Amino acid sequence: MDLDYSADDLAFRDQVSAWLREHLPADLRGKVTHYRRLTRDDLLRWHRILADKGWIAPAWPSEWGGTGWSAVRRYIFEEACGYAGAPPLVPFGLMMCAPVLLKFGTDAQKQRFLPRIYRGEDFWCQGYSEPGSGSDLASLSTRAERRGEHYIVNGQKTWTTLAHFADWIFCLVRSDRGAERKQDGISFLLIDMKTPGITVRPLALMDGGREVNEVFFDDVAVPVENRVHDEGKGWTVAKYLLGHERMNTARIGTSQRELESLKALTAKEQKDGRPLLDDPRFRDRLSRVEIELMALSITNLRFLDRLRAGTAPGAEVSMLKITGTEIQQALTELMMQAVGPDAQPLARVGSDDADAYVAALSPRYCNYRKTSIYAGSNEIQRNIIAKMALGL
Amino acid sequence: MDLDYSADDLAFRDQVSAWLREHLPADLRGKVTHYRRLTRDDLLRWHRILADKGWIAPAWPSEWGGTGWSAVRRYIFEEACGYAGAPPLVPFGLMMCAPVLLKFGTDAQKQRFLPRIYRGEDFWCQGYSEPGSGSDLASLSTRAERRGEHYIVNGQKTWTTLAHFADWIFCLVRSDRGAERKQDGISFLLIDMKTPGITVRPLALMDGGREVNEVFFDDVAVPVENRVHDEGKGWTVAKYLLGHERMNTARIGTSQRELESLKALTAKEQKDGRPLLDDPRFRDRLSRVEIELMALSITNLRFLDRLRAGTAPGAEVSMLKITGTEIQQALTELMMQAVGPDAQPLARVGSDDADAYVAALSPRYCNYRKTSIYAGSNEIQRNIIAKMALGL
Amino acid sequence: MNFDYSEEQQLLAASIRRLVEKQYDFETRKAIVASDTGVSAAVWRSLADLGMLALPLPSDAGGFDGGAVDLMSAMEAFGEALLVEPYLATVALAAQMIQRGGTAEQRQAWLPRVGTGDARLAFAHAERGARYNLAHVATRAARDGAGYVIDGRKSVALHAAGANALVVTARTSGAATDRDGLSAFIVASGTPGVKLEPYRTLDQMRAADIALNGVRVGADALLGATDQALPLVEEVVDFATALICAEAVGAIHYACDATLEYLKTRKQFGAPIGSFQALQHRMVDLVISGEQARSMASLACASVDSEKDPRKRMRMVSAAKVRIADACRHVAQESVQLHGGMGMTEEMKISHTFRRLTVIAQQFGDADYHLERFAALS
Amino acid sequence: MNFDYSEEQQLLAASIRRLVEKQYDFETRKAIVASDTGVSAAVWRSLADLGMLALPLPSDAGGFDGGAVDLMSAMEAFGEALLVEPYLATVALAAQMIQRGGTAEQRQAWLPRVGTGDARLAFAHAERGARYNLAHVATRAARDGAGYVIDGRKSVALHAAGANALVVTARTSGAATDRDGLSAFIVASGTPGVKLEPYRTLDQMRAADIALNGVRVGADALLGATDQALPLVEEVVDFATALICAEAVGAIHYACDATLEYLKTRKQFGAPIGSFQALQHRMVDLVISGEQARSMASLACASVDSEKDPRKRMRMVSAAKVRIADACRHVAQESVQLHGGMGMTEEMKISHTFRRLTVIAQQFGDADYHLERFAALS
Repeated sequence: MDLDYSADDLAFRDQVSAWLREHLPADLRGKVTHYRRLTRDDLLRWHRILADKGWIAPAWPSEWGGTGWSAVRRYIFEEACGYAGAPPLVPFGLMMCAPVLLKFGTDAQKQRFLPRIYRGEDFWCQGYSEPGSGSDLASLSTRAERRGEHYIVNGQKTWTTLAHFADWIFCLVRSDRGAERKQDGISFLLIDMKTPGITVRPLALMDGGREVNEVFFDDVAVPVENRVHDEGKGWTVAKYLLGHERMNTARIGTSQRELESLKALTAKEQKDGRPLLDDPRFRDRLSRVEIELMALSITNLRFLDRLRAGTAPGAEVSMLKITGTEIQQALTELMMQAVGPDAQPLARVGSDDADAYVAALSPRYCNYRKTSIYAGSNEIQRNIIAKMALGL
Repeated sequence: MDLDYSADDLAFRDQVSAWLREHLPADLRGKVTHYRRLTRDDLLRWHRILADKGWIAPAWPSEWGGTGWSAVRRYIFEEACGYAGAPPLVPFGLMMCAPVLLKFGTDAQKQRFLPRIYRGEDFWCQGYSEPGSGSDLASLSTRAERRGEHYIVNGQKTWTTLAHFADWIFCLVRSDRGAERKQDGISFLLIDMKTPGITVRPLALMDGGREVNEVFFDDVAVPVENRVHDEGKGWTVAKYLLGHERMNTARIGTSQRELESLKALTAKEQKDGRPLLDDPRFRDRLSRVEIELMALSITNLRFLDRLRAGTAPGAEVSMLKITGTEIQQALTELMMQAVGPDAQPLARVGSDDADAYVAALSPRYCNYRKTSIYAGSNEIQRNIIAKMALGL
Repeated sequence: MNFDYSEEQQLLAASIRRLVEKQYDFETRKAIVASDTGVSAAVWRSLADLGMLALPLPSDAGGFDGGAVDLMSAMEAFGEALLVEPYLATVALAAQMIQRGGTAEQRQAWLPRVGTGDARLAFAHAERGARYNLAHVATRAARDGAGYVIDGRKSVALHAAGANALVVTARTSGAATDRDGLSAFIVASGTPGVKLEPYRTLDQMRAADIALNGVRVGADALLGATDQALPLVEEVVDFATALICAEAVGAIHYACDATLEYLKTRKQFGAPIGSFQALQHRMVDLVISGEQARSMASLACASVDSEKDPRKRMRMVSAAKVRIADACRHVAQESVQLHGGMGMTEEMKISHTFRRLTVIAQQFGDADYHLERFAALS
Repeated sequence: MNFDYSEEQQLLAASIRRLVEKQYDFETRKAIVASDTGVSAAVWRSLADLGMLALPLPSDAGGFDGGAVDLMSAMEAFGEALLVEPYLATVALAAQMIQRGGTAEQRQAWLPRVGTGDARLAFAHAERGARYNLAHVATRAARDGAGYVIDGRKSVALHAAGANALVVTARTSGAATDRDGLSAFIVASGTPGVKLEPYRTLDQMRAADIALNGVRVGADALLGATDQALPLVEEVVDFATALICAEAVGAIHYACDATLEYLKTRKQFGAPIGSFQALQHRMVDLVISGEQARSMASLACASVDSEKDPRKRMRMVSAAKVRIADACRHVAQESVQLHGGMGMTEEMKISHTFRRLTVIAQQFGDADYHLERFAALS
């Protein structure tokens, strides 16, 4: 048993970290570590820096620009980026649309979309959730009627992350309402956001930020060649994507960075003349989160190690998602509690960097409630484990 | 709004407490407060002291010996007894069989059983649970076949508390296996434990104590006149008994006494030269339990106060049971943790009273896991609240 | 023993409910929050007309000598409606300081106008770095002839911007965290040297940091005895704490109702999600939290009204605030979780209730602070 | 990175599993627990034959230089089977004290016989009133010519009754809780003045309080340097702590399997209770606790084997013990609850697993103790 990476992988991690220290722009890092909003340009700027380095799509086949890294190295790379405070990579193109095209797409579709995704020329978003279909995705009702060489799409998607930035959206639509099983009769379409009939309406969240949207489709004409896989096979595509989960859903690196920020914050914050960090009440809550994170980082490596045996990750990913998000939420809550009454003001007049950081903590706590809801709520994840892993 | 009892009720409480100080035998109190086992004689001794005082069956109609106390005074009396460290009253005769007889029994049955229950001449137990029927009581399978003037009972009851002390057992039995709804075809029988064919087998619990049993019925002949209510109406009787819940399921008085014991224990127990009670880590856990108990005592009074409006307690009783048992379990766990390594020895050689008390703490922690299981598990209680109170 | 509200209390609660239904529906509230002042003059007027502003004031100031218990059901209604008006700042904090600490002249000068809604007040006590320690005041008031000159900075003074006067605490002696040496002053808004830096708060109210630079006040500005203001501050903050406990009960009540309703109507996998047992049991735990919180809010309000021993009063209020803080966190987090993504959106009231509950959990001391105070007083 | 057990480790684990299947089924174990000694000579012999006793011993004493990681899977098997044999007392505690602190003569005198199963040892260190503070030793060893005379009382010395010798700690200088001044001695059983007061423990093992009255030992009894035994004790107790963490993982694994099986087979309301979502989600949380505990047990075992810096080692072991203690409480309580009444009965193995998990949660320090040590070392 060896809990640490191999010497080669450790060297690789050092190499990645060193490169990040040199090439991660300070302003982007500052926005990430101080919880300021990232613009479309911020996201694309970082995307292109990685693309130029050749590290933007490690998991892709090498002929399309993949790095050929092992699962362990992909994990090391992603965690190193998170720990360094790099902007998140928007997954919809790189990690969702691309794998689908690689598996089910025609050569023409691959040629047309993959290079642009790689270079960050198209900004993608995901059209899955609907007002009536959240956890129960297969009950979606956005319709696509075939008219000659087009599908005419009508309906609404919601909770559509970054749709207001997007050039393209991939959608699950109901192309056959007659189908017996609701999973059938669903097709997977790629839709140009500039197509007439598409309206994007922001869905403001309680932290005041804008990241999710409602997307309305009103007689939107989509060329048939933009359908991926056969008509009615959309659910097969969606399921493939689910099985395609990555092993970094726990976001260990990011939480380790946040934990260090929390310690720095509470070493500065005074309670009755002593650092809050030394207050046993607060410290024990912090320690339990720190210990849970230590455990999860090892659990994550253990699950990763299982991939050597060639077993595709299943319930493991759900477990990482549940525990990882619980840790992320605990950290944001501790940060808010750490600053006490200063958690109340949303923005102080002429506030400096430190004040702006403090003022961002409670909105971030609010915003991070999403982590146990999105990407398959933690309730759904528990259902998955109960069925897949425990046979209940 | 007035959170406290009326002046009259306060005077009543003082009167009860004063009487308890005078008449509760020190040896019985010592056994209760030091978690030593109560014998059959111990239980009956206390029963008869209360019977002589006329306080053994407050809720009964006055012609049978009831005190005519209000619900509030009955509550005050029960909590005062718990706080004083009086032995628990075995409920099977006084609070279960008796109300059933009073509601459904014939005059002959009342005349025959009630006075003996009152005077503690018959020790009763309850024959409900079966190996296959715990939470799902209505699925019970112990059969009673009518043969002339008798029912012939065959089957098994389990988890039968104090059956090894009992003279009589009241049982739910299946008298008609043809019935469509499983709730039908159940009858309520009173069975003399001395009847041939009854075998009582102890079911040892993990704390080493003996309190529950398996009771086997092998062609046990039960006179038809020992059936309460009509044949097949047993479920009606059982439901009546459920609706007949008392308002002291939270056992506030007992927990208040336990909390004081815990404080005394941790004021003596030293950690690094200071009382464990002053250790913020331990103290905060203790404080949260203390606060939860403060809240529950008020919640209990609020629910009691609702009875003035004549509404029968329903979901309220379930809530009191859930929270009350959670507090009881938290207290036993804190006591075990308080004595640290001394929680391990089960009995020390030539150990004095204090040692015996300490040695009783971890078995008691084990034993008290039952509180969230018995009398309708806390899961069942949550189901009841979800359905009755929330309409889910 | 009687947990019913008195007839007067029920009548008041009923009229408050009618008021919030008519004048404080969710859309109206949004507009008020978005407005420049962040408060509604019309609503303030209505609260005055209903006697809500005068209720806790003494009869010699046109009030009704009401206590926290008399205000409970109204505070619950405020919590359900998420009222953002300066009730806490004016009536529960500053006016109480004047009422309990002031001279007859000071009371006559301010309290009647508070009751009629013609004057608003704010409480400028907290300072950065103090966390929840009420004794931690670095602002100084130096003798200046017959009067005083005040210098320092105050933090998160609720609704200071709209106030006609501020009740300001400052040190007349001692070091920043001494229990002795604290004094209170009434400082009319616009007094030279008072500079407000207003902002919005997480729960969509308004507050301000206040710079006090050479603020000169007369001897008549002194509220109560010099150097002895801390017990008064503790008494008033306990009173306000009891009121937000009651407000929390109302907000929790709304959150539970809204979540239960959502569980019954939201369908997934062909069934209402409320039919899933895991969610049912979690819903039950929310209701239990709500009942326990309600009990402790009653205890807090009864204690600030009737408990004469300050140590016992503080112990009870701390016990209540611990349980309320735990319930606020539990109910806020679970009700949003059970609402799913929609629960996080600005357009759902539950996300606003989440924010108010989140603030109440820490306001006037979080669970850790009150656990420590509770243990110290036990 | 590799979380597989090595081939040797797997072979050992497999043979241990065969052993417990053949010689340690639940009924056999009951008989062993009920016996006078509470342990099984036959099982001890088998453990010796399998090399389990010699594994962690040095090769120059006939051992295999094994570490905690090499013992992990075997400890898991012990945990699943609820082994009550004196493995911890003899191999993990006393023998380690001699191995790490003893002279060549002392090692040769005892370790080979421990490895062959011919000698058993026990560790007499803890004292009443010390709680989990390893430095808290009031027992004194006074110079007596070339040797020492020991006076004091030891508490909860695991399996002391069956031991051929005790490793006893005593103060040669300093006050009861000083870090310096502690020394260790090898005291052969039956040495005049040694009086054992044996008893059963909650987890059905045997332990004893030990009265030491004028116990005379020679200079050769001294283990390591005088006054400097504490770091050695800390190192050995960390080693034993890592092993019970692994044992806990095995016990948790059994509890989860048994509970899952019960959920699938127990029917109520016409369906397996495992079909109820509330129970499903709680079962999932048990499994997650188990995975997290397994990770921390690996960390603890790897740390005691490889971490040279005592502070870092202690920090890692404390982190592991906190998580293990939490998992022990969570899994023990929930698995019994989900078994219902039957889970509390002596005849169900789960009730025995509950007791062992309950003891492990506090053994060598409960969560509070290790949280404090973890923070102090961070």
